[in-house]
Amino acid sequence: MSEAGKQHPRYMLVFGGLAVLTAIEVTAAFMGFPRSVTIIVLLGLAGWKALLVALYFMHLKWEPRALKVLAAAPLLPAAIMVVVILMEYV
Amino acid sequence: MDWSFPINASTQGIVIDNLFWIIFWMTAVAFVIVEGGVIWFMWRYRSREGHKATYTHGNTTAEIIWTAIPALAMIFLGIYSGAAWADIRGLDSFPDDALTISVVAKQFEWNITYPGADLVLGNGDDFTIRNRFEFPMGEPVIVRLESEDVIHSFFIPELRVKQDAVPGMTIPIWFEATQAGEFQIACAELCGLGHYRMRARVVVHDRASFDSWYRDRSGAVQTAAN
Amino acid sequence: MTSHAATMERGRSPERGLGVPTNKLGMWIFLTSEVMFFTGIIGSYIILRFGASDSWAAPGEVLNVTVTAVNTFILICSSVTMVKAFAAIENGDEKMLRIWLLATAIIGASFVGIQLFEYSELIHHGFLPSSGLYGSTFYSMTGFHGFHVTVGVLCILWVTLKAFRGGYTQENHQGVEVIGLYWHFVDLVWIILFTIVYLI
Amino acid sequence: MATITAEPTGVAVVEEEHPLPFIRKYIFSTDHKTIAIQFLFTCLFFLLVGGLLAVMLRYQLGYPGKPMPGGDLLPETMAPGGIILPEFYISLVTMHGTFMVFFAIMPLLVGVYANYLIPLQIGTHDMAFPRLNMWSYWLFFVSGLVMLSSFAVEGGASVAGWTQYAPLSAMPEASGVYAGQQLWMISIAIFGFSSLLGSINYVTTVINLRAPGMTWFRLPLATWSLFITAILGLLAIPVLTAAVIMLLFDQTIGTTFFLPETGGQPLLWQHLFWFFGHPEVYILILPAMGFVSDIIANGSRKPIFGYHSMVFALISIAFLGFIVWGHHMFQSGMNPALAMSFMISTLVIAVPSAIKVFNWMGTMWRGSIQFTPHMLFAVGFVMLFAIGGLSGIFMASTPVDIYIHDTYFIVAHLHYVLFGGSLFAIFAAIYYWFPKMFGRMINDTMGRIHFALTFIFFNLVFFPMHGLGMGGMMRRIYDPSQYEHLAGMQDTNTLVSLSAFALYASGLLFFVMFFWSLFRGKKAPVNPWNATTLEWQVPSPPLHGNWTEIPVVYHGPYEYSHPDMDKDWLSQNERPDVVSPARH
Ligand code: HEA
Ligand code: HEA
Ligand code: CUA
Ligand SMILES: [Cu+2]
Repeated sequence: MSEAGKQHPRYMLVFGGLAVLTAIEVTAAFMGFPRSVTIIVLLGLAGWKALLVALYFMHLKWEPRALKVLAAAPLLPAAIMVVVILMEYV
Repeated sequence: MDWSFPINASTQGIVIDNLFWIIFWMTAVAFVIVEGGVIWFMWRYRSREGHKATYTHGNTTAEIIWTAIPALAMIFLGIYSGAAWADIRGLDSFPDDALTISVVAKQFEWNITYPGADLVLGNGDDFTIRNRFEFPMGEPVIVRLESEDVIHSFFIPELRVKQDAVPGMTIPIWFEATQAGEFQIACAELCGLGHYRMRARVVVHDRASFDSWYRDRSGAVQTAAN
Repeated sequence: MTSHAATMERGRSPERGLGVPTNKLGMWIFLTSEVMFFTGIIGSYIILRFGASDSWAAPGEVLNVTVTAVNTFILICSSVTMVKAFAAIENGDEKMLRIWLLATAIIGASFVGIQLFEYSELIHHGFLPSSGLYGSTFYSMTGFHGFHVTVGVLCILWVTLKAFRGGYTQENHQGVEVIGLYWHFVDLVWIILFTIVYLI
Repeated sequence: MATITAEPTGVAVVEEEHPLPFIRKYIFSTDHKTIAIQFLFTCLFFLLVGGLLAVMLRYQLGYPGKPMPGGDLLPETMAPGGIILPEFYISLVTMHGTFMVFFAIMPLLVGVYANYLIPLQIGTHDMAFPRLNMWSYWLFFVSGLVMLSSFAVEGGASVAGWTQYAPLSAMPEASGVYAGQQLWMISIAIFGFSSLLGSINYVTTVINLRAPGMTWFRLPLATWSLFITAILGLLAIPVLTAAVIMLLFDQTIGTTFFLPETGGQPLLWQHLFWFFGHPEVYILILPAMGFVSDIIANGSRKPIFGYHSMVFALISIAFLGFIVWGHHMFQSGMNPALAMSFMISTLVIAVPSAIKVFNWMGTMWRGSIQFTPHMLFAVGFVMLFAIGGLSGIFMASTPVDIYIHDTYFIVAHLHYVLFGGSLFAIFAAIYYWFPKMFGRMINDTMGRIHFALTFIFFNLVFFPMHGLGMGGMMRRIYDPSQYEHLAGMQDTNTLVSLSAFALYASGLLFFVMFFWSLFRGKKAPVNPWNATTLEWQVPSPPLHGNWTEIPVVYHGPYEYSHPDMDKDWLSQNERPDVVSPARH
């Protein structure tokens, strides 16, 4: 990672992407779509943004596979916790 | 010293006790194998002069066997218990036209509300008795549990009934007594310093004596209302 | 910590472990734990909201979305400056490292400032942590996030100080990378929070 | 043939031997061994405290309403005239559970032995982050003090049970305890942070700092289990921290997460607590299983039976631990359909547990078993954990749990797994690693006596509790004589109490023996038990930095009684050209 003149990812491009996605989100929230559509669209966009940050800013894209797995691992128990508790309501 | 269940006086109690003893015998086998095995090995393979342990890293067949047998036992138990649970607590296990009684717990008492003469809760002719719960045997009874303050638990040992009463929720349970008699409601969930004495009288009547008791009570309410 | 761990690092062949430097690995492991912490809080919000009997205030009804959208943008900017700082030191540019770090700290601090301003407005309008589930969850989620940002700003200031003393070089700049990971994670959490708290 | 043939290429310790000032060496030390020993003494102290609370609560149950000998030393608000008050009784139960789980057993397993063993067993100088490690201890110490101090505040200590069910825990007006409740939460939040720092250290260290040749499948099971435990801690404890803070907010700044009047949900607390709580109980048992694996292999002079399946069993128990929490909530008003799925997942855990138990037995089979105290405690662990685990099956079955939930059957279960399981393993570990930690031996005969007394009285205390539970005796009740169905049980309760006093006395015997050995014990050799793992290759006690040269590992961890060798053990770093073991 430390050779001189290393090629860096196009951070500004990612930045632009994040800004645009945020703008889309704010607009979409008030477009008056059906609620379920709004929720799915917004969650999708937020997930996309989160992924951009993780992959590019946190360099996960260039990390060894094991670290990717490690970083993603807590999502499983996290999802289990929320989804299972939500099943109280079905 | 009294190390067993109190008498059983409900239909679900039969299922529960049965299941308990099934598990008892299953685990008893495992118990004997483990405890007996360990003690036997301790004796049989105690270190002795000029004797060396066998060098082995394991045995796949043996491991498969002792993985598979407990797995099968657990599958059996899961299916059996699941069915019993569905019969006791499943949503469609509730009888349609059972006597429905409301039980409201609060620190440290049980308030039992009966539906009055029209047998419908919430119609003005309900009457409430503190710390006394009477109902007929031989037919299912539905209890709607609520709590006013903290969590309590509605426990009648002889009927094998236990359900927490949670503030903010109404939790229905049903049961059917098979024996008349006097029992106690015990609070089984820590609810404060009076938790240990939060008890109430339970009277299970036969049909006739319940009817007359109930008529007296709801009659009294009606007279009072008029 | 850095120097001590670096001593231990020597003589290690890369095939052991994940091939990731110890400090960085430690930070990632810490972050997995943070994921669960935030899941505890955000998950509670989701569950409470799902189970709430009366309807939740619509987006924009109580909270000011415009200000927060700007604030979101600000936080994203600070992530960019952070990553720029890292890129700078990877190329051996210590001067730009300092500038970008300082920028990150300042932008991060202004995020906290705006959030505090938002709080004071809300409190002024009578919207408090004790204002039902909405108040409870709102203040807990954003409060804990704000706390994390504040800690982040302090750490970045510390790293900046070290940078001004020439503490980082092209060969050795794990500190910048590690604090950067934390900072981006906090940004990531905000991205989620902004969407589910303000927009949904 | 061994797979590694490389020359030893360790690093020399880069340690300028200038003496550290006292305060850096013994108090704010960053040496993992010193920290482990600090944890050890602190935790044993909390164990004594937790035990004393148990003795007091057992007095009330054994002799309801009678003045407790020495009870008049307690303030009026706890026990006027020596008679324990109901509210003090619940405090005793709560704090007994809290101290035992959070401040005795868990840090004994993790704080002490993860710290002590990991760097030694994987062959490195210290933890990855020694400074964080020091912080972990001191935060633990502070949280313990905060918890202890709650006895002294007005209103007394927490009364909501170690599970702190809301809304009782969130409503001082219902519990009568204000400051005590808040201190409980503050203490646990600090505790959570402390154990987070520890876990980060353990996980990073095991992943990155293993010695050359120390592949994943050459790790001793003790280290494996501590590693898995640390991962559990990493993922489960933050949820408790979050929940505890929300509960604290409910009391202090007026939020209503768990208060139903404004839509909060009491059951949410239970879900969050048990989402942490069940992984927590595996945090309390997995390291115990690891120690016992090391010790049984050593005491039987045999390689562990089925090393790989032992590892996979650990991993699957840990994973399953995250999807069974609902079994504590079968009667809580949870959706009955959800209860059904929790029952299934709970039953599944019996399978990997069975693998472990039978593999320990397989290890003893055709071994050459030594009756050292640590081996006795390890075997005692297997016997008692099996009982506790089997009683778990009763409760896992939802219909049976209707009856036995919140009765002494549960209390019996939890003590069989926590005392018979975890604490027996801790005793085994103390006996086994004492020579290494302190450079002194414990007298074997004394150890055997301690084992015999503990084993007998333990069973006398806790086995009858199954009967009490079947009889319907509820938990956390101050005076069982209030109930008709419990009237016949006073004899049993008295027997249990008397045995509990004797059990505590056996603990005190251990206390005496421990300190006696610390100062008067025989000097310990480097490897008193002829063990194979790396920690036995350094002096007893090891020097600062552990190794002058990082060892190179050639074998699996349990090469005992190899047929081609005269001595019956082959240490992990012995050169392969000396002998050629068949596998690993
Ligand atoms: C070290 C701690 C520990 C461990 C390891 C366990 C292990 C298990 N526990 Fe336990 N449990 C507690 C600590 C622990 N528990 C505590 C503290 C509580 C009370 C909390 C409170 O409310 O205060 C509790 C409560 C508790 C409950 C809730 C009861 C209630 O409140 O109503 C349940 C219900 O399912 C349960 C189940 C189990 C099961 C199925 C296992 C399994 O993992 C056990 C598996 C092991 C075996 C099965 C034995 C070995 C196997 C064999 C010998 C093979 C043959 C076996 C068969 C064929 C069956 N436990
Ligand atoms: C690991 C955990 C652990 C341990 C070891 C114990 C040990 C004991 N426990 Fe307890 N217990 C719990 C965990 C534990 N317990 C939990 C979690 C609960 C539930 C709490 C709740 O409901 O909220 C509980 C509840 C509980 C109850 C139920 C109370 C009620 O519901 O009303 C009872 C009643 O008899 C009891 C009794 C005892 C007794 C007599 C001991 C005895 O075995 C104690 C014997 C004493 C010792 C083991 C200490 C000896 C000291 C040393 C060895 C130290 C040596 C020191 C040096 C060398 C420096 N415990
Ligand atoms: Cu009501 Cu306990
Ligand atoms: Cu559990």
